[in-house]
Amino acid sequence: MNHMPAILVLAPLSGAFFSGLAAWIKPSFSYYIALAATLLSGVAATCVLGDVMAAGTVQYRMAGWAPPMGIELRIDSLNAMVLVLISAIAFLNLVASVRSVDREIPDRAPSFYVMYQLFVVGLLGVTATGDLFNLYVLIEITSLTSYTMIALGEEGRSHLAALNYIFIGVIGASFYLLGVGYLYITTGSLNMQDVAVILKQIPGSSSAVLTAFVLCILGVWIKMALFPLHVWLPNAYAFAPVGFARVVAPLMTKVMVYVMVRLMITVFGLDYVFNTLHLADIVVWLGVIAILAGAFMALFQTDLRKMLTYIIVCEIGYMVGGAWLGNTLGMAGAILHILNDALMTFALFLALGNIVYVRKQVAFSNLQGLFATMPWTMAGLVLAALSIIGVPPTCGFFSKWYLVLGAFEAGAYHFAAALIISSLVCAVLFFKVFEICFFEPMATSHGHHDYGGVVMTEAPVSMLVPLGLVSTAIVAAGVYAGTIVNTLILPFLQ
Amino acid sequence: MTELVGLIVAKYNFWLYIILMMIGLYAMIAKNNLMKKLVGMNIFQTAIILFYVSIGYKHGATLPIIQGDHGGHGTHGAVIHAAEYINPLPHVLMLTAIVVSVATFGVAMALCVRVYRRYQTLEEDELRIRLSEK
Amino acid sequence: MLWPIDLIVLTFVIFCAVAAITVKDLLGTAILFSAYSFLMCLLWAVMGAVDVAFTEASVGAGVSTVFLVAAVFRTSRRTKD
Amino acid sequence: MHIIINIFAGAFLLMGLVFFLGGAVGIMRMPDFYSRLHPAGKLDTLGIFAMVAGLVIYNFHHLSVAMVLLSIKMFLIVFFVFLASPTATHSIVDAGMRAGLRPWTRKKEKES
Amino acid sequence: MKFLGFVIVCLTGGLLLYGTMDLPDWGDPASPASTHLSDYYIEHILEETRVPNLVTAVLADYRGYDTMFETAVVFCAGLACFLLLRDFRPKKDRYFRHIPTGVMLHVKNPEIRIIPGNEFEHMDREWVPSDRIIKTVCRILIPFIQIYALYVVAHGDFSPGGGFQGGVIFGSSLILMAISYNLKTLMKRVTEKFLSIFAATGVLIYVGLGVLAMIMGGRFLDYGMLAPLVPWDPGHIRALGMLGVEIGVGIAVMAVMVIIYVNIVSEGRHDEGL
Amino acid sequence: MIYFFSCIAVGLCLVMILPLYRCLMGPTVLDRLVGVNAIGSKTVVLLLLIGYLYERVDMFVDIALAYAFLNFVAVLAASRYFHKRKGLYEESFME
Amino acid sequence: MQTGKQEEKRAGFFSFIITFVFMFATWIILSGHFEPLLIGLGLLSSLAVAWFFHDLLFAGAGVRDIGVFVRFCRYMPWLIVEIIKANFHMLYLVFHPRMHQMIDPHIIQFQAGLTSDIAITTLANAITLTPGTVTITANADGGFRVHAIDRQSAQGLPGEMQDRVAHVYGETR
Repeated sequence: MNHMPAILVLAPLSGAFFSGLAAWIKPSFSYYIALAATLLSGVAATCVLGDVMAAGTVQYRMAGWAPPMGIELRIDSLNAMVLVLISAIAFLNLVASVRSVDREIPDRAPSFYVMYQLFVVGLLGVTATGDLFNLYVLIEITSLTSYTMIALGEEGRSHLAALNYIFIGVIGASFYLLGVGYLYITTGSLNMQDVAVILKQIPGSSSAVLTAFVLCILGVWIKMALFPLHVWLPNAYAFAPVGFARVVAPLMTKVMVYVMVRLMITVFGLDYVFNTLHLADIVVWLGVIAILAGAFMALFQTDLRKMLTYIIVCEIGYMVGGAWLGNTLGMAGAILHILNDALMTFALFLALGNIVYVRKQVAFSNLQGLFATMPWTMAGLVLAALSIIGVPPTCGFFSKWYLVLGAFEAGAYHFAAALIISSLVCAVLFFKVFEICFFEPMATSHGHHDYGGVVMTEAPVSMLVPLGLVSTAIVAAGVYAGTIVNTLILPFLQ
Repeated sequence: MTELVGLIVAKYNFWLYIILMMIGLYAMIAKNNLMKKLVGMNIFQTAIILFYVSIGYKHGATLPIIQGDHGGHGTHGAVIHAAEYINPLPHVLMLTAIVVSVATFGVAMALCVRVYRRYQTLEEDELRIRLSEK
Repeated sequence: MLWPIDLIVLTFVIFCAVAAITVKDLLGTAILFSAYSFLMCLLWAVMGAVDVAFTEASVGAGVSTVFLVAAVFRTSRRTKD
Repeated sequence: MHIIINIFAGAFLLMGLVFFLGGAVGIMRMPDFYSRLHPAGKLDTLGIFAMVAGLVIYNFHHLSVAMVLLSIKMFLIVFFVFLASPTATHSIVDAGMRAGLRPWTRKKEKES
Repeated sequence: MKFLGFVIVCLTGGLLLYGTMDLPDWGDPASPASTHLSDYYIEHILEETRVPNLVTAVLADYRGYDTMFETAVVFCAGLACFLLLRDFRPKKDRYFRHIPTGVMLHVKNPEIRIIPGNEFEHMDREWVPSDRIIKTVCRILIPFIQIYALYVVAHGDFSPGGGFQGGVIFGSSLILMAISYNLKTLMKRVTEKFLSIFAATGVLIYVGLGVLAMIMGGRFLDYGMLAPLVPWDPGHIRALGMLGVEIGVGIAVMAVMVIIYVNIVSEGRHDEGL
Repeated sequence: MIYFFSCIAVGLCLVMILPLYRCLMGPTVLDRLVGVNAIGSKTVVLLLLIGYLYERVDMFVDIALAYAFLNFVAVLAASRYFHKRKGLYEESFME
Repeated sequence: MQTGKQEEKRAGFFSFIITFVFMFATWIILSGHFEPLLIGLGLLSSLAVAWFFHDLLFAGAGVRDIGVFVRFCRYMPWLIVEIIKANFHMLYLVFHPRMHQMIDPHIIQFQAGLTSDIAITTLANAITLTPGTVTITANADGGFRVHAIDRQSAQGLPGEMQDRVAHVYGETR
């Protein structure tokens, strides 16, 4: 019997409680337990990915009950990819955060690691599960941990941001729960596959099913911060402690995009979404607005961190719009962009974390001379920025390429235009940042007139190695983009 | 007209749950006080629970606890008719949802206490003024 | 013969909810919220969801109210709306 | 036999209902907070007692060990309420005193 | 904001009203929700698990995976309250009472150390003597509440209740102790370390049972596989597994409720409270 | 007799209106507390009566018992607030 | 000193046993199942509760006196009769159309000659339950403040009731 899908989730879960207990013996134990647990879950995820590529969908029946009665974990090529992504990023961030957590929350570091593992459990569980209600519970775990960890940041403002996030997040999760309720009352089942089978027999004009769909999607949109519903995101991510912002920014929204794709494809069926409902045009427009709004709001920020959060809002527009284009290319582009965007955002936030570690503040006025003092970090930042802009050898280019192709195929030229405009805006943004970092001298601002030589104040190695690995992954994902699409995404979509 | 009345009477539980839910949602969005918002949040979640429990209800059925077999020694051939018992699944889901809601409530209240400790107020507009001052 | 109880209690619950969010005193909110939870528990008992009723009785009426009162104790009772 | 049990049970239940009604009306009609507590604290306690007694009498229809235990369990509620309700009342009164609520008196009524 | 709220409420309400039109009537026994899965559960649970309380059976066995995460959520809430509120810094203003004379001392200087002991007693600013009647009644009631809570945990299979409810009631009995005496009495009895270890252990019992089933050759949480380990009627093994799980949940919930209460009511200082 | 029980139950529900009124409209917080206490004691009996209506009273006794406990705890906590923070009016009626 | 400690220990053990018996009896009443598993669980939980909280239930005086229980049981019926009488009086007041003229709330104070916590609590609760009176405070030295609804109810205090309570706990002067 293959237990890998269960171990995937269980390793960080039991790791969390063990590190909570171990902290009473020696606080530093909890970090090592967390490291081991995430590594184990990464290994399990890789094994599952191998199984999926070899033998197709992997199922794991919890407690041994057959699917509609019990809960099953159902992993196909789409979630296998996301699972590997999550566990890898979680592990790398854990490696990187040992120093920054010690600096930011020194007295509560063990609790932070416990929380962190629970957060990872939530993300992995959301991705792996095949049950609609289980998804809700795991979303709540993820949200609860992120509320807490966001509130660990800057005193005062981060609490308000977290409180705001709680209110909006609860509305989102409750909408999703309500949608599941409407689905349950019309189908009588909670298993995704089973619901999909029953839904096919229900006439398409049922208002209950429509309500269920709208509520579920609305809930997920709130959680992923699509443009008009994004109000919680910038503050929450900007005031969170860096060690957590680095993992929540790339993963949380992407996992929610995954949930949306899963609901659209597996539960309701693309046929229902695009042929019975006529919402696709509106949603693509929403995506366009999100892209443009995110990009332009990013222009007006004077803080690197705030700017990056608005770029996340912009990227969500890519994925939502792409998924709703209504053709395979657009969907493939959106799914590929989940992977790529997670990598790019992670690289950006890792670099940001390094800068914060050295400079404390990341307002633009505080970034002078970074290229000289932190060359490695800036190299990673440049690579990630190029990827966000969409320069060919990096992965960002390829997902945008698919999205643009999909947009042309669907005749959604406004979407293609928005993509290109946002790329330009991102280019402007990042060159503005690079200009500050490269050209402006730093000495005057710090008050000591030491023009003689530049002192290297690079971040510690434990923070540079993950950045290097992710930068490599960005290039690799770009180089092998065709392979990923052909072996993982397209078979799933057909 | 009679159809409408029939519709209203047959589903009055659902209509009332919608009213309750809208009260909660309105409180969450429009109220100025953070604690009030929290209470609104709880009302909102309770309304959802009400909806689920209403799904599970069956006329003429009894509790989802099998009768007359306290030791659990098997059924002894007595056939259990599904129509006699209320649907247990929504109850299970709602137990989980209540637990989740109380957990969220606790965390939110801890945050409220922290916010009050820092800013000495719980009113949103005053908080906004305090934030813009600094 | 349970529907009249159900209907009456539902009406009460709605009144309690409206009052809980309109009363101009947070301690009053806490107390009305506890009444709300009590009635909610009753409602679920009427609908045959004993386990849910039990949970609501213990959580909503007992622990949540105490938490709310504790939070009000540590913050303030003042509210403008 | 059954008729007698039913009559007794019904009488007790009705008595309990009357007590509860008295408590409720008292809570409505009494002039101030302190005097409101009198009906609330006492009549409700006795109302619970009467009602549970009525229900226990009704239990005699099916006499068995389980039923007897159940009846004792129901009386456990009464025992509990007898212990807790006066204490809760006392606690509320004490709270009112400490909060500085003035008691309503006859003289005040005349003055105003 | 009020207007925006009103608009959103109207839109959502309209959507829900529209969706509710098509729902089956309230309490309709033939609705899909009451026929597809629920029929299977009602008809098969007793013979498959020997547990008469269907809700407990579905909660702890068929959907045990959910419940595990539910417990994790509770744990998470407790940890969150600890992380957000716990304050180890010494307080600026402290109040002491000189026990023999009853004089209150207000110490503003954090340098001055007064060791609470026979002579001095640590006091709160809004200290009131705990009420005698309430104290006595609570003293009598608390053991009964506790035995009742344990009863609820143990009888989750037969009657409503279970680990969660029992845990909450046990926790509220401890809270009652903190209310009727004072917070320090409670914290002397159940220390913070004890509580946090309990919270983690409770969930670990749950996960551990599941992993044990995995080691014995079943799926995760498949209690049926535990039969060789327990010298008991193998038909009841699922019920026993559920009992074990409920105990774990109860322990975790009890500890977490107390943690949340204590942290909120004392702003994380664990010295004074309601 | 079941019919009689349900009549009594509905009667109790109607009786509950008066404490509920006190609870909603009560001039001071403590009046509300009195109302909640009264509602709680009525609900205990109502739960038992619902048990008889379902003919499964053994299941409802537990809830009623827990209910009585927790009502006590809630009322005690709320009144304890005033033992510690004395002013009943000082904060609530500002502006 | 040694004997005092031993005495304390013995009292602790005694209260442990009594608590355990009480708890187990409560468990049996609550449970109603007589299977070995549940009885075993009941024993375990009664042990746990008795172990951790045995100092709560019987902390005050009069623990070792079994007679207290007997006298308390004799006192109960009298109390219930009193309560019922009080309640009919209350009912009469509540439903009387001119209630506002009939009631005359006032606060009375008196000194009760009781010392132990449990006795004071019993008296206070009995006062709260019987004729239109509610205990406001009870001091450590037995001073009571009572809120009475009318003159008639206030007359009886602190009369027979106090004597009976004192008799129950063996505190007759």
